[in-house]
Amino acid sequence: MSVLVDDDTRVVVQGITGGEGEFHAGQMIEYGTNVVAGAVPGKGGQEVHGVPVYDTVDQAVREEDADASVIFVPPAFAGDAIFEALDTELDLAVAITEGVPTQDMAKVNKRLTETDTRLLGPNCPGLITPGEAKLGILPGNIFAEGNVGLVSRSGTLTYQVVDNLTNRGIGQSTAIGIGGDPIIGTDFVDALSLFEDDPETEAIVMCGEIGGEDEEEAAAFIADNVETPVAGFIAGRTAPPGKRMGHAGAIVSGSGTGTAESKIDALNDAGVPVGDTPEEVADHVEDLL
Amino acid sequence: MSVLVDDDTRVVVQGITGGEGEFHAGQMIEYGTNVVAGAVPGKGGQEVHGVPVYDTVDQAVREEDADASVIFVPPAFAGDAIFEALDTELDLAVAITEGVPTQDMAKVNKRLTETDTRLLGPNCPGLITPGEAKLGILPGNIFAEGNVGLVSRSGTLTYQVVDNLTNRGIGQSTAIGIGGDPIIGTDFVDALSLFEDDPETEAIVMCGEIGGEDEEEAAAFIADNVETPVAGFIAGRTAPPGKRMGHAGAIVSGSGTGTAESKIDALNDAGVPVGDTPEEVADHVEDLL
Amino acid sequence: MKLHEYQAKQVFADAGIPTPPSQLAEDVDGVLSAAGEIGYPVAIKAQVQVGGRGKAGGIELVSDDEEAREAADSILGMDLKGIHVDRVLVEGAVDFVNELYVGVTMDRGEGKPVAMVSTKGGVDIEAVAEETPDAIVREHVDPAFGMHPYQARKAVYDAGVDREVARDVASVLTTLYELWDDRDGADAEINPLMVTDDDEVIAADAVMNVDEDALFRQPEIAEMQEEAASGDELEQKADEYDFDYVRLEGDVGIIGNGAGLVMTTLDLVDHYGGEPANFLDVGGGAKAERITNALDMVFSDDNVESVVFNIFGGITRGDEVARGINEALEAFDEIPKPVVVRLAGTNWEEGMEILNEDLVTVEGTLESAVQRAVEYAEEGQA
Amino acid sequence: MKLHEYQAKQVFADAGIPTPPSQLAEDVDGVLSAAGEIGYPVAIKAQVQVGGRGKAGGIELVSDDEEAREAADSILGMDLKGIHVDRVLVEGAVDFVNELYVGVTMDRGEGKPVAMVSTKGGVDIEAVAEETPDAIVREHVDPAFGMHPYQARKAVYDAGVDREVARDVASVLTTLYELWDDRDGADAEINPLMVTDDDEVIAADAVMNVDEDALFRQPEIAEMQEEAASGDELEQKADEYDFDYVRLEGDVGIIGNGAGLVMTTLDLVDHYGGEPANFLDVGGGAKAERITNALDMVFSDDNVESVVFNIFGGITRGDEVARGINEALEAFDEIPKPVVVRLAGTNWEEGMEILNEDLVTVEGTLESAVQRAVEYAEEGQA
Repeated sequence: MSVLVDDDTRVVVQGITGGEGEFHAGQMIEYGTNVVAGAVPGKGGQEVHGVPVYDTVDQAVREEDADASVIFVPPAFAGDAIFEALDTELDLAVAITEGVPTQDMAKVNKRLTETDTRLLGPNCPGLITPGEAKLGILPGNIFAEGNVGLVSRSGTLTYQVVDNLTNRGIGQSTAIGIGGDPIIGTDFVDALSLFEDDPETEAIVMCGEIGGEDEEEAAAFIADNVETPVAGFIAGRTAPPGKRMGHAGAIVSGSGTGTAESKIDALNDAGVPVGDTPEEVADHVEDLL
Repeated sequence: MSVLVDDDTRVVVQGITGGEGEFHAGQMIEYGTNVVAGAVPGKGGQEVHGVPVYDTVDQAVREEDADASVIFVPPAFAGDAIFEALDTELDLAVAITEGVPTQDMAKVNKRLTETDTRLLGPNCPGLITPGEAKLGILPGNIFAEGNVGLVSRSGTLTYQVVDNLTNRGIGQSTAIGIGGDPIIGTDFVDALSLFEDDPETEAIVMCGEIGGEDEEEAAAFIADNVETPVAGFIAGRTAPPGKRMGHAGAIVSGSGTGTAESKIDALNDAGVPVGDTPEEVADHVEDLL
Repeated sequence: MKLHEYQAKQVFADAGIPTPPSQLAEDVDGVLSAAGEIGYPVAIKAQVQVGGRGKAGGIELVSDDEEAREAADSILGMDLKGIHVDRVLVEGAVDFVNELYVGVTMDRGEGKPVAMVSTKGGVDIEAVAEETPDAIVREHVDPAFGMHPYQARKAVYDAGVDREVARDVASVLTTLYELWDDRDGADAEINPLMVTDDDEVIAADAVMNVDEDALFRQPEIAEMQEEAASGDELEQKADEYDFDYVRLEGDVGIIGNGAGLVMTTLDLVDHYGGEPANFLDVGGGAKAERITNALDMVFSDDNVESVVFNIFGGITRGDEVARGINEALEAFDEIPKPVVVRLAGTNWEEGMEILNEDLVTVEGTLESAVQRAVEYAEEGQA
Repeated sequence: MKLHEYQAKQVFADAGIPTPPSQLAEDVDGVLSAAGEIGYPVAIKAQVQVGGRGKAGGIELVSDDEEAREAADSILGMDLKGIHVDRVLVEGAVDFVNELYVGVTMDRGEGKPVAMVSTKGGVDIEAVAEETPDAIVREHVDPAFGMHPYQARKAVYDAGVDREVARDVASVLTTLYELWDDRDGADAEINPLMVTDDDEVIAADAVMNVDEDALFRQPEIAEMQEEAASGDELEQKADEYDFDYVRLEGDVGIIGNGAGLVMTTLDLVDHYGGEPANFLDVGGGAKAERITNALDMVFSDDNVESVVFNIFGGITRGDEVARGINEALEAFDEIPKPVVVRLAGTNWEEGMEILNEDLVTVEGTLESAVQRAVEYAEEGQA
């Protein structure tokens, strides 16, 4: 009743000795995540929250059988940390770091074509399978176990939509924040396909925003490949064309695609109802279940 | 009754306006090879031996349906020329150029893992299917049509062995010079596997030399995968350890593998008779047929 | 971060791309002395970052001192699409027979760099891309290898550039790619790349946008940033505070964390009949001081009649946010405009305990908070 | 092409790798003045390119002028494994607690670069590789991306380098890789990389081999080549003529085209009871002059009693070869040693027509040509 992570997932935290890394490693453990190691060059042999730290990810994987990594490494070193994770036998690497240079990510993107390790992020909140494991910075207490899969480009918007669902008693199978950067690992199509293949996910919520064409591509994928019902939300309906709204993803090119209208139309055409407000999204999900 | 090339092969010659390119394009055409285009930046629109020249390989492939390329480009630009060939829809690129920097070839080697185009060479004489097509600089008149596949690391040694075969009336299905550089495209194993799959090739001659472990790997491959009888020759039996003999391939590391002895033993263990002289190789081939 | 034309030209010229002789000038005398050194005819070009400078009167071609004085007088000090012109570039005019376009950018959809060449330079290249997409040749680059020389040639020959200048254009494109790669470019463009009648190529304009996330390793570019700062005062302030901020036309000030959530808040203001005054994302993990700065930003906009503060904590903690709001508002004798606060997520209970509810209106949901702020704004306008 | 230690150290130091202070000296006074500036103790190291310099007495550690004078006297001018020592490097001695090995080379089998680290530095690293291969950690590098920083760390930590110096060692390895990559290295090694008791790392030796095929784009290295030239006169001559040449112990001189064919000719000389005097490959497409030079090379070796010329033309043309042989031999009043010629392949008939058969013995097959040359050599020795 989940995708990608569950309570068997063995997690290594890259950057566990830094402020954020230490804090969120603690939060993850508290939530019940099976954090088995940290990895920080030069800090091997230490312990954080009772978890052994290794100098390299490879050592952590070898010694502790880790199969997933969460990356809290400052932007200047995050590209290298992602490569380090991708070049091990991990199944999943989750990059939380915000502000990774785009050219670093273009190189990472190239490596992704050569490895079996899946990347989520960067600049994403991570993912959570409620009641089992969270990898990232999502506030665990707003989630509830259930059968709705959620995928979103925006972190805090995810929380908002989840809050609306949970408040109505609608739990989540897994919630995945894919991040809003121009170049990311797992995208909407990947996440939708995972949920489609998960027998326990009975409905999907997809939260997009203006900029790029990922939502349009996702809509086309849904029309052809997804039988699980999907409800949508698109942020940025009122953003003026040409203005940059926060992260780089949110640029309206004005050339027909990338606008909120184009995305909403594409989703509607694929049979996906799109809510005007987070509350309306929750209404749609209730209808679909 | 051949591998890789025949009289249908449509050849583009990269560097056709240079001295060697022009000379050997003429020789290839004279032999009967279907040379359909040349490619030289800035020379598009010209003709050489009645063959149209294009500015890029891509244009030559698009306009003339070329499916193989032969590269006569000076060493400083050869790496780029090989990349240009590999990034089209060609089936085969043959790099004749001697003296390509090894680091350029390491990058090419990386690209080879990402493309379907096969590379032969560099620093190789090319290949020939007698009576049909030759791509490269091999002297066509010493070859004869027949059923012996030949693969060799050394150009002129190939000619020597072929001469011994042809003089006895033993013709060749295809002869492939893989080149002696440290990093090459098609290797012994690739060529052996092509001959093994060719129903018309009834025996194989494999000419190796000291240095590297390619012959040892080929011997292991023969033992497991090749039913066609193979005869062998290894040059460099008398080379003193540690001395560099001509091209970079010919370094005896002295560490057990790479020596003539190690290669001959490996071949013998795989059931491959190895001649002491080119004449003896021809004797073995006569026995095998 | 976008460089000014004169900065980008300098960067391009330093990398070996041919550019016309030019000098920056801040007054009429400077223009005349620059023109004297360069030699007439020269172009006088307003150094402001707005599109369509030429059509708006920001570029003039002059052939003697009198014309130069007149043009300098009219351009220096003019208001170009809202931006005050205080510097011009005086540049030798190029006699051209052809205008090309070359550019490098990141193709977000493919996740890789793309080099572009067109023989339809000198005009609005976005319009060309829209109307005759085939007129722009695109060559994707594998970022691990960088651009191979053959790729530059392929793009240039496929675009139909004359064989006489093809090698030089390919060389400019290669240099442009390397520059883009070395300097963490977002976009690097030359439009037009002029071709003269003796087959020289020369960059008559220069565009260079640098990835802001990479400025930490581009100290020279970062230094140019101050000079390149935007003309809008509020946006300058946002740069100082390091906020993602966009000023809009409405009267409901909006502060939130996370671009998606802030955009959603804007959308809801619109949905409930209000008009957003701005987009302001405090980012993740904001501490009290950052919250104080955000309120300062929004209050600096005279159009604002009410403020909605919408924080859903993940990495951001409700107690820090509450502390920041208290500090900002307690500094005033009178709260300038009503502030509606909605806190959720990490440490929201602690935040609610800390928050001085005498100074703000608290709402429990996003929808109710936005509705309340819209009402306040309507009251303010009334 | 292998740099001298002092050249490689300069290249490494310029790239930021810590090296001890050092000066090159050509005589005893130079050694004393260098030692005076650097401060005792110093090492005096013969600058010749042979393995096992130390064991052969080519390196001495001295702690005052008297010892320095004595060592300089003995090393300068000595014959080290056949090479005359005419320069020494005077280098500050390093007080170390550990000796590491770091290196970068091309792994031919994998077709990619490999970075190596071992804590068993300071000794014969080939022996370590043979006996305890696990003591050397190998990290393969994708040449398109270059070495990622994490790879250097991984190699260093996996090798068991102390955590106190791991970061510095990783940094040296990263620099070494970049150097190897930028300079078209074949091998780049530091053995030993010394660790001092205050946790400094310092390169006490430096090996840099550069790909000869890439010298066209490494002008600085190519300039060092002259200085680095081999001590053997004949091999220097081969460098000048740009031949692949190896001098051997026997008396049958061998000239051919293509390494494989030349090696086969050597093997046949051995097979028929002779001893090869050399390996000489004229390469592909040799013209007449090159053939003349090749004969000059082989005749310069006093051991040679006969010469076998074996050319199988592909890119090389028989007529050019014949012309070159005629020119070379017609210049002599008397042919120094008998020359056996075997021509085959491209234009061999034309070659046979041109060849002056009064000056050489012609044979139709490789086997008969070699047998004849072996006979001549035996007669010469008799």
